Amino acid sequence: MPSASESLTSPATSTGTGSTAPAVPPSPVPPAAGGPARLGRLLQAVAILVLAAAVLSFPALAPNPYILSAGIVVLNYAVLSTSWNFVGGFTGYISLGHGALAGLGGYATGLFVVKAGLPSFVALAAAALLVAALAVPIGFAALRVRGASFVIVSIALVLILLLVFQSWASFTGGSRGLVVPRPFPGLLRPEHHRVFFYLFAALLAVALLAWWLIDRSRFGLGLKAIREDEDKAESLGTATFAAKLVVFVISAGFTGLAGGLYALWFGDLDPVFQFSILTGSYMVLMALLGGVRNLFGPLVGALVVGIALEYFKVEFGNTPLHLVATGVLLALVVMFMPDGILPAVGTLFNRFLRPTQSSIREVTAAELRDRDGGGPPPQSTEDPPMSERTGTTA
Amino acid sequence: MTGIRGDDGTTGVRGHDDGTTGVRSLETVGLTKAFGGVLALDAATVAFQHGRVNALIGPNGSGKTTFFNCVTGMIRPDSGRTSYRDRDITRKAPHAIARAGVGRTFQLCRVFPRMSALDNVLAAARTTGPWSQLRGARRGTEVDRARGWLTRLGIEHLADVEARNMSWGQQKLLELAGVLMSDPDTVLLDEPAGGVNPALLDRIGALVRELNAEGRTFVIVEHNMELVMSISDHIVVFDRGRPIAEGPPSVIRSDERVLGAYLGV
Amino acid sequence: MASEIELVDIQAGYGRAAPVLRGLSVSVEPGTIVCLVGPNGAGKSTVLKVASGLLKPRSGRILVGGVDVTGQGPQQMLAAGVAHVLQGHSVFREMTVAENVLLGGYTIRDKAVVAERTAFVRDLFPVVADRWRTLAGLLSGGQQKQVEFARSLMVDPKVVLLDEPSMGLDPKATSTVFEQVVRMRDAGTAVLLVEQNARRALQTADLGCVLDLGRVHISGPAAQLLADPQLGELYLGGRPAEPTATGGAAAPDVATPGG
Amino acid sequence: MPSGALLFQSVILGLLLGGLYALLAAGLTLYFGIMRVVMIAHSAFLILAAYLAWWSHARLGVDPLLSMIVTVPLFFGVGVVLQRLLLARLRPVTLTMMSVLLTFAIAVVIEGLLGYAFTGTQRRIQLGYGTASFGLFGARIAVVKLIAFALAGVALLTLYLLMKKTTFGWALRATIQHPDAARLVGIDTDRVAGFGFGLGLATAAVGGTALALDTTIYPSLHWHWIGPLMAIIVVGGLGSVPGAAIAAMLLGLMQSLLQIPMGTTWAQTIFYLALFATLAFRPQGFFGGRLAQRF
Amino acid sequence: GCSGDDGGSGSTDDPIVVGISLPLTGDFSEPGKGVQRGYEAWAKITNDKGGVLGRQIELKILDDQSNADRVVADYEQLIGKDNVDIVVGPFSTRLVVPAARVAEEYGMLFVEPAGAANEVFQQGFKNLFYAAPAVANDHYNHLAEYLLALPAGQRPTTVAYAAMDDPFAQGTAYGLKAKLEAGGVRTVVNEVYPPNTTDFGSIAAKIAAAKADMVVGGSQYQDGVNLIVALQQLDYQPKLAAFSTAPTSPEFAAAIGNKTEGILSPTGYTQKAPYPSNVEFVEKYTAQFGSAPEEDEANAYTTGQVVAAAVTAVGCAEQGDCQKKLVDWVRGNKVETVVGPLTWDATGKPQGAHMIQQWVGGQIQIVLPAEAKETNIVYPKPAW
Ligand SMILES: Nc1ncnc2c1ncn2[C@@H]1O[C@H](COP(=O)(O)OP(=O)(O)OP(=O)(O)O)[C@@H](O)[C@H]1O
Ligand SMILES: Nc1ncnc2c1ncn2[C@@H]1O[C@H](COP(=O)(O)OP(=O)(O)OP(=O)(O)O)[C@@H](O)[C@H]1O
Ligand SMILES: [Mg+2]
Ligand SMILES: [Mg+2]
Repeated sequence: MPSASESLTSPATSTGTGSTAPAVPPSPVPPAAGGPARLGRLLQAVAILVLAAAVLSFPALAPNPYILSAGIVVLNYAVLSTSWNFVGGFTGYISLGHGALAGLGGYATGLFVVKAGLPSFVALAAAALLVAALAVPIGFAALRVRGASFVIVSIALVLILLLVFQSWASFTGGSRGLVVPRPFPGLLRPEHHRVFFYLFAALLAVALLAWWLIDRSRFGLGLKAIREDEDKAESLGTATFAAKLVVFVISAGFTGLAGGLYALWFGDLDPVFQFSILTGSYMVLMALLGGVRNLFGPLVGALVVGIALEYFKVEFGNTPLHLVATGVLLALVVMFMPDGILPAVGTLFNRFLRPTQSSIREVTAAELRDRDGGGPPPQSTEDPPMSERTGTTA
Repeated sequence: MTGIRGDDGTTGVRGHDDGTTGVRSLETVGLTKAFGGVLALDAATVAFQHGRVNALIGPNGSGKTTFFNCVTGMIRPDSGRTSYRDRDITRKAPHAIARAGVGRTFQLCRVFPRMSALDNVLAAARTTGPWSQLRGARRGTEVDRARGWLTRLGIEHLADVEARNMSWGQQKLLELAGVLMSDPDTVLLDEPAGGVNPALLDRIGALVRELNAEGRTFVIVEHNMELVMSISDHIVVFDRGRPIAEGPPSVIRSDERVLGAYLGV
Repeated sequence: MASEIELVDIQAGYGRAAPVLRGLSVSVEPGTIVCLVGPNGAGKSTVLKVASGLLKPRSGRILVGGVDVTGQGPQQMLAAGVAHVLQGHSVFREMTVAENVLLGGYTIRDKAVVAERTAFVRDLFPVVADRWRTLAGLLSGGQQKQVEFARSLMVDPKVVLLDEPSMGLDPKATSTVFEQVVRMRDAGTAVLLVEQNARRALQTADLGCVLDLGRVHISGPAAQLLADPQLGELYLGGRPAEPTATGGAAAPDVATPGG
Repeated sequence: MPSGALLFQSVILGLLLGGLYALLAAGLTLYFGIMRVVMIAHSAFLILAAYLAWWSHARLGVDPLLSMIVTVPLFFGVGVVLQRLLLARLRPVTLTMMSVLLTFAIAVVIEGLLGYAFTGTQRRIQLGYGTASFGLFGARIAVVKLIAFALAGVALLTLYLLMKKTTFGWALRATIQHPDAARLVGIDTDRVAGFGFGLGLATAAVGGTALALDTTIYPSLHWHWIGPLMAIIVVGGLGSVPGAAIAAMLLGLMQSLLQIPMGTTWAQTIFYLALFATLAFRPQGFFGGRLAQRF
Repeated sequence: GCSGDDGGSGSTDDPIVVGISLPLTGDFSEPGKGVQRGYEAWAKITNDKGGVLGRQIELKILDDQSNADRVVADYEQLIGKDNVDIVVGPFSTRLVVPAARVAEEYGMLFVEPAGAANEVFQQGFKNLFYAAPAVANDHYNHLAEYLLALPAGQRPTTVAYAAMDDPFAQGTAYGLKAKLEAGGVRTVVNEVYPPNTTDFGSIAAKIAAAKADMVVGGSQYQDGVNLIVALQQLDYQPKLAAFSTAPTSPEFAAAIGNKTEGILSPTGYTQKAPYPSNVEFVEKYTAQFGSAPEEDEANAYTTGQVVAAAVTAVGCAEQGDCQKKLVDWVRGNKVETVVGPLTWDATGKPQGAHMIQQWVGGQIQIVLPAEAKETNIVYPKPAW
């Protein structure tokens, strides 16, 4: 234990300025294990490059339009779960209702095109803005509650929107569905797929960039603090409600964009499929599977889930066992990889590169004192009174 | 209850008379809070002076924590007003009060369990305006400051350990480091000594005095009388939700009412 | 005399991390108070968790009344006569004070004993009686600790493990708690006490153990430890018990307590 | 303006429906309010029980009410196993969140297995007394609906007494609130938590049977129930069995009455409106129970 | 050519691969499986007779899990990856439209056995043909004619409609509603319920309270049963009760406790129809599956018949230019099927009408139109 005198090297006093100057304590212990950290960053950079190359060359490599369209579906999943992860990953609010936001984005895009006659991509932008705007009141209501109650509210959001879009048939088409006109009517279907593949890839890149920016920012740290202990974060000066609302709106905006782009690509909207709890759950599953604390977690999850769903379908053919397989996959993730694939890999990686560190001090109190103070500790007899000491340094 | 003014000179030994003494720091008028049938705060009128180390003591359940909660906006008082440096903060949100310069710790020690100690401290760093929110969280100077606080509290070896894996006392210290990182002018500490090793407690005491010398005001709720008596300039004693005595340690120690209600001797 | 509880060469830790306790041995005889002191994170709470079966040791043996009970869970430990009061707050927050206290006597079948004990603790801690029907989580921190201690008094175990029972208590309640500890000792119970209020605890205790780095650093009669200036400075802090003793710390002179 | 007879008939139907809702929600309050597990799979288990009742009637010719002799203990056992094998292994700090996903997975698995075993065809028990009814002041009451209502009453009362009057209820709450402390006072927390969960599923067995008496079932039907049931327990106050019962009766009644002017689809929105109103104005629910907001 | 003509088309040994996506699991799985059996019967019966153009028919069936996203992916796969020669339609209106779009954009002929709702034909599809006698809105045409021809005193004056929120189910009920309203018959109740409704107590209460002369259910199978049971529980006795789909099912009588007398239903198919291909179909189907075919099976079989006729006439079956020829042929010709001769208008709508069946004497029998009837219509119907 360092002796009392050690604490005298007061940071603020050494700056010598007035009372409100922020304290800058003495220089820290250098961070441990700089090598592996740098190595990790290098690996990350390489991974990003490889990933980008893979995505960009995919349309050229895809043997047929079907594979390309499957790629679009996976990219759409990736955008959706990355969008979800703005809320789920940072603040820890698990929303099963993001499917509804995507559906809203899709319907808004479609209705803007059909009813207002806007050009497709203007409609898409308008729809994303609309979804973001609607996310303000929705978030205002939903974010008042936490934890499981929030989950319930988010489920309720899906169900209520389903009811509205089904019942308000005169406007939304109801159960007859809504047909969104093609943005590029002249394109053949394979070409159409290629264009949309790149559009989805671009959207994914933007979403990832936004997530990364938030992740490394003070704002992001504040959000993570909310995830850990909301009241505590508030007492430390984070405007928690505003922060939650902002990130919810961002998340909703991206989700709406993804939903709208999907609508433009897919063309047919039906409330039953647009407002389904399953969509939202898949977003959660993918993000969770990959790792909600990682930038690429949702993307990895989308890849795995996209491929797994396809595989289950082939494997179990026309029995509902594919549902069972999906459920089992989800359960396995929850039970054995609650932090996701990427962190699990990271742990493995760390175990090779770093020895297990212990949280317990490795030196006794006496050694610590000797190391810090060198000589015998100043005892009260030779210690000047506190006031004098502070007086001399200030 | 305006007793503070006037007994200024009695603690003059500390002599950091930088012109801020005499300015009122936290002040409440008729603060009342009832929980069902329990009157946790009963028209409490209290004033703490700027630049001092104040202590708030009183028996279990006398309303000290509730007082903190009301002052920091975590609980809405039923009636009464709170002000900080002559600005009314009665209905302000907790984060607004925190940004106005009032930091606090919790009695039941709250840290961010799945963040490393370093991130715990970094998360407390102050931001100035919306744009600074977009700055990187792990900038060098901030990290240096955060590590500095960990060092000062003797838990620098835990910088990369997740808070949930720490012992009770370590978490208490971590919480303190976080609040200090947020650089408040006034620090409300709810039982900082609870569960902290005595040797370290001496250091915390010294740290409080030191920070006080830098101009920070403290309000400390504590049952460890040795600590209270040794570091505070001014003591307010609560009983049943209202102050029953206040003054410098020497006065409080011999106050009849305090002896009867609290010290139990 | 045979030890009521004995931990022999315990290695223990959490998860896959490095061990917290590294070959630690403690034993408590009936009718004695052994006090564990040490810096934060030294492993004191871990010792108690191992002793009550909440944490299984990686190696080493635990004996209660001479019987090997290594690897048993808290329920069997309680049946063997070991009671444990946790550090921090462990009231059942959404149950009333009454339910909390009565749950303390969960294992007692005899209704009369429960009633008698309830009356005793209600008498001992006024807040328990006053707030009998309040949800425990709504009490103040110190009140909760009192409820917790009262809950532990419902049973009459052979070994009591107390983890900082005085934390957050006002001086009056602290005295009550220490009185009860002494009463238990006098009734023949073996008490293993962890306290950061170290000087007061050592004054009460018979034996003291200083823990550091998961090992017993020094142990001996409590009075002897109290008098050791080196220990005082490293672990016990503050001033020695007698204001006249040397080796105190940097307390500002104005605040020297008046005895 | 609807006729008096229609109003009265709707009130009767609403009350009967509300009783069924109360029963179906009862298990949820147990897990949700007391055990802090968000049990998405509850309604899937209801449907499973309904299928078992249907199956034993259609294939074995057993009256669905008799099938409860098997299904109730069976579900209790399944609940114990699920809790011990799966839920108990989740980290306590993230229990609430992870349980959402885990039970979601269980729901999907049940749905898939039901579809596999019984195909997606809609099923309905064909009882001799299925269309029987009797008159009451001009309204008609179907016998099957009345039986379901009675089942609900009995099950709810039993559950309430079990939670309030026995030490089991105490031990369960203690176990969830502070497992370590509960173990230290001598509670066998593993067993108690398992029993708690089993009890919830046992109510699902009763509820499913009651459900099967008078409605169609199909494997994906459970999605349809999640929303209204969740709304009921929030409105009733998390963890409060009487609260859930009252909320269920009220919402059932309101739904039934609102159907007259608004039609079936819009009338369902009452559940969600009530949910949002509760969270906005009285997060602790209207009939006692814990703070939904902080949960 | 967007997708390869490299499938070795033309060679007589190669089978003609017919790609289909069907809801074999999920909400529509029951009718989906019926459609599957119909297609399988068609493939078997055709192959037993030597196939089409001397080539065997090979079915490639994927499961779309009753999901619109999947149905599109399935056809995408069938056309783009598996290179099938022909695609035919899935089940349910909700899935037909997205599926037809894929086929349309790859230029494939798309004959479909379900998707009877009017909306399907308003999408501007050029390659789509519905292989059944009539679209949903025309199902009750014969009944409407009959009722409106009754003397004013006997005609029902008030009608209650309850329809599932589904384009097909609503289409049937609203087709009748439009015609009766035009004929001056008043609508007293008009309820729409979501597909997942299981409790019909309130809807039945409304209908019963309105004391309508006639009740019309725009229903699929189970909701129809539920509604009838709920009406019976309330002891409501209309003069006429008509439900789409449900009453023709073999389990119907048992499901409502045999209180079936007098219930009406439209049908596009009857096993007793005298068309030559139908006689063969019923016989061989029964031999293959052990029970006689229902409407879903027949529609799928009809689809196969239309495709086979087109392929035989045009003389090719592969992706590419051939498809255009197939489409043109179907549009311009009449095809003899198990549901009678079919022709289509420009939108692919068939130009026929449904028959009306009624439960008379414990059996479901054709009562309308007069030229096809097996027995006389019973009106007003006896109490149930
Ligand atoms: N949320 C609440 N609901 C009901 N009663 C409460 C609540 N919070 C506090 N109380 C009651 O208010 C009174 C004051 O509590 P408070 O926590 O302020 O005491 P304290 O002075 O901090 O005590 P301690 O020294 O034990 O921490 C207590 O009697 C307590 O039971
Ligand atoms: N749940 C846990 N998981 C991982 N490590 C832990 C856990 N609890 C404690 N530790 C670590 O074990 C060591 C000993 O902890 P323990 O709680 O026994 O200390 P203590 O002596 O009781 O300290 P204090 O006086 O602060 O309560 C500490 O270094 C702590 O970081
Ligand atoms: Mg307090
Ligand atoms: Mg401890």
